[in-house]
Amino acid sequence: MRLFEFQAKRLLAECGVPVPPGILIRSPSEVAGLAFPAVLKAQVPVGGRGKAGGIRVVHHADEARMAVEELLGTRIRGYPVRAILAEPRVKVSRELYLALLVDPRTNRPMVIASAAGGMEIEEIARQAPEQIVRKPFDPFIGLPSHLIRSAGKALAIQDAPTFGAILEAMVGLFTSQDATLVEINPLAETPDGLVALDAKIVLDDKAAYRHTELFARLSEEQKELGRTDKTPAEVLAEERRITYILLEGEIGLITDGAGTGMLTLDLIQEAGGRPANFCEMGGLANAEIMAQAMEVVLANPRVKALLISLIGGLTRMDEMAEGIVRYLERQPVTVPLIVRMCGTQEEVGKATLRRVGIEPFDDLDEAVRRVVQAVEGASACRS
Amino acid sequence: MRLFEFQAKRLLAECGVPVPPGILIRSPSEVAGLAFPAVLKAQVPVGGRGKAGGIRVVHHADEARMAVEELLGTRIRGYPVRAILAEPRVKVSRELYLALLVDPRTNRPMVIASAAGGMEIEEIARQAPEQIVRKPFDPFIGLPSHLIRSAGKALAIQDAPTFGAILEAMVGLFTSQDATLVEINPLAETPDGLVALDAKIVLDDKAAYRHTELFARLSEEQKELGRTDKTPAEVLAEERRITYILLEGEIGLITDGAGTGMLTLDLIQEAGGRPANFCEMGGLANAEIMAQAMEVVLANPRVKALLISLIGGLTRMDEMAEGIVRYLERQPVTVPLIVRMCGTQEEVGKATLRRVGIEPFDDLDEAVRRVVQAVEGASACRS
Amino acid sequence: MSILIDQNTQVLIQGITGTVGSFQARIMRDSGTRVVAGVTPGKGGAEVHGIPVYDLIEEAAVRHRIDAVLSFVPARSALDAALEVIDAGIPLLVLTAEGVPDQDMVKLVRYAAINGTTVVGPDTPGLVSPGKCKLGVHPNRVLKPGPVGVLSKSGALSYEVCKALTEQGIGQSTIVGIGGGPLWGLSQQAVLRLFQQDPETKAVVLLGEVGGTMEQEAAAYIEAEMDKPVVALIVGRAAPAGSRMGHAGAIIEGEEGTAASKIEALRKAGAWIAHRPSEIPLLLRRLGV
Amino acid sequence: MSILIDQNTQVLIQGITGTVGSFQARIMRDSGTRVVAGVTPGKGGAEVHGIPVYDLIEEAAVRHRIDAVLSFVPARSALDAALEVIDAGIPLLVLTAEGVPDQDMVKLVRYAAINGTTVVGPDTPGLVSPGKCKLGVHPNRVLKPGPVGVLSKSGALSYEVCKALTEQGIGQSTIVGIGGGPLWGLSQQAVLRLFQQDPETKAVVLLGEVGGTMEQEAAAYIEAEMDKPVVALIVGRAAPAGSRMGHAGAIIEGEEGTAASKIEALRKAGAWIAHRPSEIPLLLRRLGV
Repeated sequence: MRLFEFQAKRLLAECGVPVPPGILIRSPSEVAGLAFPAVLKAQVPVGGRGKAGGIRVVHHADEARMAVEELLGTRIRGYPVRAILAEPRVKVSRELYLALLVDPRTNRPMVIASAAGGMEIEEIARQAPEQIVRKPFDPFIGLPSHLIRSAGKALAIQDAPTFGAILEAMVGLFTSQDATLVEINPLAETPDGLVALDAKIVLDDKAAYRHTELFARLSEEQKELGRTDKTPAEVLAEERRITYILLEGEIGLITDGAGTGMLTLDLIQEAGGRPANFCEMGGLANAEIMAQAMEVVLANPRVKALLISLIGGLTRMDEMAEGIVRYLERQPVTVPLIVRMCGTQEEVGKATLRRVGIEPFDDLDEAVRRVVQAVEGASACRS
Repeated sequence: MRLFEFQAKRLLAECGVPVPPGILIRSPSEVAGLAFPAVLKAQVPVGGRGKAGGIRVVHHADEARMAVEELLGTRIRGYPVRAILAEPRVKVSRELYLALLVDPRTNRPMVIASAAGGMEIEEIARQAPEQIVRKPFDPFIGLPSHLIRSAGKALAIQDAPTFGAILEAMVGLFTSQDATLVEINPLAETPDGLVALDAKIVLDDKAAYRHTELFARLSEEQKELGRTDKTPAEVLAEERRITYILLEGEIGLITDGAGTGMLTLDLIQEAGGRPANFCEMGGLANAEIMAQAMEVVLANPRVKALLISLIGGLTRMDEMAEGIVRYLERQPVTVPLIVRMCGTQEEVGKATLRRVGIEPFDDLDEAVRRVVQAVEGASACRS
Repeated sequence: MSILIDQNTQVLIQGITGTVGSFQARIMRDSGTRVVAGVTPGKGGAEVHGIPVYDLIEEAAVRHRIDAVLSFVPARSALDAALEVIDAGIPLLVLTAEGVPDQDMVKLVRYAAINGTTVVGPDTPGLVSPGKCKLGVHPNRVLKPGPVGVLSKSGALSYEVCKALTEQGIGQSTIVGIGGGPLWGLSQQAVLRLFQQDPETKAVVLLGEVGGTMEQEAAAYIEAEMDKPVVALIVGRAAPAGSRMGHAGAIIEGEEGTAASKIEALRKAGAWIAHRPSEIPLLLRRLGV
Repeated sequence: MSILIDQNTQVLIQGITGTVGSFQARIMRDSGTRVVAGVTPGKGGAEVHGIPVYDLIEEAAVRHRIDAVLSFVPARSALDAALEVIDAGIPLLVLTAEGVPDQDMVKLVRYAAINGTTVVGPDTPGLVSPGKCKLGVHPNRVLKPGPVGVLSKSGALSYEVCKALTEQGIGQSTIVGIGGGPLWGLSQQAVLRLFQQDPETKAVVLLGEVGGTMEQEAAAYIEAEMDKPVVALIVGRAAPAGSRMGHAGAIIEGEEGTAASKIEALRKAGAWIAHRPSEIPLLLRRLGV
């Protein structure tokens, strides 16, 4: 779960990290209590907000009201702005960069720090990667004090105790709340000390069960702010907890693995077809999940043909066939349905499909060819 | 710091370990609220209390009052009884043993468990050590669940979840409070489940600085209950934070190391002398600590001669000589004073001593011989 | 030979009494794998298809030599169960669980490394050396003994490729599913090293996907150390750009996360690039396999 | 040779700007030890007796090869400081601190073992190979190069014994203070093994004391593995019985904690028993040293 800025800052503040005193504004009337000059920051779950005009500096209440009104009517990279974080403007002498994540190379938590933060950080990563400090540490030891001193020295930190406390708070949050990313950028040096001016936190959905209250609270807020306008299919996928990504095309796709899902997208595209979605059921799929996946994918009115491509190890083909039949019993499929089936218990599964008149394919290339043809045929008919 | 039973049980209860609901009684009038039958347990910081008559079962208030009166007048292995823990008597079906400490062989925390606990545990350790489960675990991982299951199975535990929770609580206490020993013996199986009937906890004095509040509270209670009647020398040593153990003889002893302290005790004893004390200053001794050690040792009126035996590496002889002189300037030493001096900065130290008329020895055997002779001489003069 | 496992490997299955565990245990045993024991806490003394079940690995280890553990334990208990395997000193652990929290994986992988246990997974179908030992859930019909080593992030993708190989008469030495990430016990590079050292493996098929930088590290290894031919298929060429890990993702990954960059790196390192499973047997034939 | 250190050992001193650190640094350097650097956070850029001081070990390691660290850091910071040494990959760490909490030592020793750093101490005067390298605080006048290895729990006791040896013309190969316990980085047994393997060491003096079971483990090693003569002195024969660790102490220690039991075990293992330092040179002479 990727948090909104205001959520990330609240978590950081709870751990003792200095953040500007902000208030969340959802209508122009709420600008009343602001101190000026103030910064208004659109709360959207994407980066590049500044360049897209999502950050405004305002100097009095009228200006603030107008800016809020404007911002609340815009979209930033597709996301509607439904809330604005208003903070007093801070005098910044230096913008630093500080982040914590698991280094996939060493499988260890790693501090990333740079004396040049803010918008330029990615540029620096490309141009002068040696200026970025990367310090993995042993998860069993936690953040050692020499690493704090070393990073502090690399960043020429004046206030070493606060810097250490911030890093320790980040590690504490990272570990205790199962974060996969805690990023402060910029971490600003100001006349009043270090302040986290912007923050990004991603929580590990796989560990949500350990933090049910926190996730519930954050999700509730995110739902309210509406991460984006969802299609009925997307809403359904979320309810059914099925991995589903809406795409632009007409070929509905269901697979029993992410790798084969991506492969099939590639093959469809290279065969001249346009996938309508990516949808994979995961290794523990059963008949019910299969039926639900069909429900999700077919809820997209753009779908002109459906390819179900299965090659199961852990996923059992008898279960999958059962799921397809179950869906068909509930409602007919009005677009061409191509099933490719191979793997564990496939004889049972194929027999089940044949009983309802579906002849499963065995060859993936052929199945892809067929589904692309089916859509072309449909388009041809229509045109 | 070795805790009293009631303190250990309070800590365990705070971590969720089931203990009998007890009250601490300090006068016979306090038996009023007891439920009967009740167990009265003298609170003394030594084992073997049961055999010494320190535990009584009482069936009504009069009997309880009498028993409390009796117990409060007794001593158990030298310790005066100043408080009694009164608990309702519990029906016990089995007495188990459970402890946690650092295994010196592996330097890891270790669970020790036995299906036969209570008084017999040491006998079992001697006779049938294979019946005692010893399970070290990695400090970086903590108590793994398979270890809990394995220990639970070895002890034929019925209520595995409570057993696991108790073990986890013990490990939590051990780690978070810097305990060196957490022992529950017996851990009783009762009709109401597992209960810690007696408990022993030792906290690591070396880590007291991390738990100042807890140590202050426990020390206050222990002071009040008076661990024992202390001599003025012992009280002084405690104030001065000097390692001091009162012995039975007449030869006062100060050393700058524990090993040489024990060696010198051995040598004195084997030369026919009787040491009055063990006193070592530790590796960071300075002039002031030297002077204070003399104050402590000479506060014991039985001391007939004083041997200061020094062989310093980290301890500097110039500092030590300075300390001896500082003490002598404050007050004269009325018993024979033998100083053996060797090691870092010894030339400076020896010169300082010679200036106040002390001729230091270089040979330890000879210094020991002299101090033993000095006491014999003194005794001879008196007789 | 083969890598990591062979016909003598004795296997213990964690979670053998569950639906998946007992179903796959039978398939494994029927395909000749020496499944000597199973463990499910509280089910000690039972049998599953004639395989004895124990409460604890330490009890099983008294009676059987155990070379490898295949874990069907769900994600929430995966770390706990893995600690038992590692503490028992078992050299190889295959974690099928999907959805193990990252922090658990960090601890698990570190503890395994300290204690000398090789971890394959999580989110892996396991590994199989056709005809010798099956320590996984691969569908049998796609498998055939032979000279090609296969390694894959995605389980199903490796089935697709093995199906293509087997249908063209090309067998496999060992098929290793390293798992779906984002953290991995065993990396592509580590598996490539094992294949490079294995005399029975004549060529390697590397199946990768968009995201991360592991394929670039594999490419560096191929260029520096491998003399066996490598055919690579990277999927996700048409995948939409995923949401990245903030700037931190860009800093540690740069542009290396794209399929195009991975394909480029592998091509430069001397690997042969396939675009679909059906091309792979053709390429291998051309390479003399 | 000698054990753990020799004339080429390059030493870094942690806490070099403190009173003790700077005083001992001068003595060490004056006795020929290659003290190449010191570290005190916040004092980087300074010099102590001409020895450069750094803020961080990683900075010192850029400029100097560091073979060993002698730590004068106080007990409360000992773990933190040790982590820096271990993370820097330095193979030998001597911890002089007295009063390090047990839980800190448990972590420290485990982390050092995982990363291949040998830890001597805590509560140790360190180790010294007379004439080659002094990684400790032993008084110079008791030291003399020679063939006898000395290991001791107590620092001062080892000085007493070395004084007796040196005064009788018997020199020492290496003197190792393993520290006062109750937890030890390096055990007596581990040091005995090193002495057994060291061609320059002809005989070993083991100095032990009442409490624990380490001398029994040392005795077992002497009996099983050592062919060099061992002279042992166990102090605390007259010591009053200390307060034991409840029943747990009795369970793990049994009767092995007494000086008498240790002496008996060592005698049975073939060690020669001394009762006072002055007897040790006589025994060694009789043993042909």
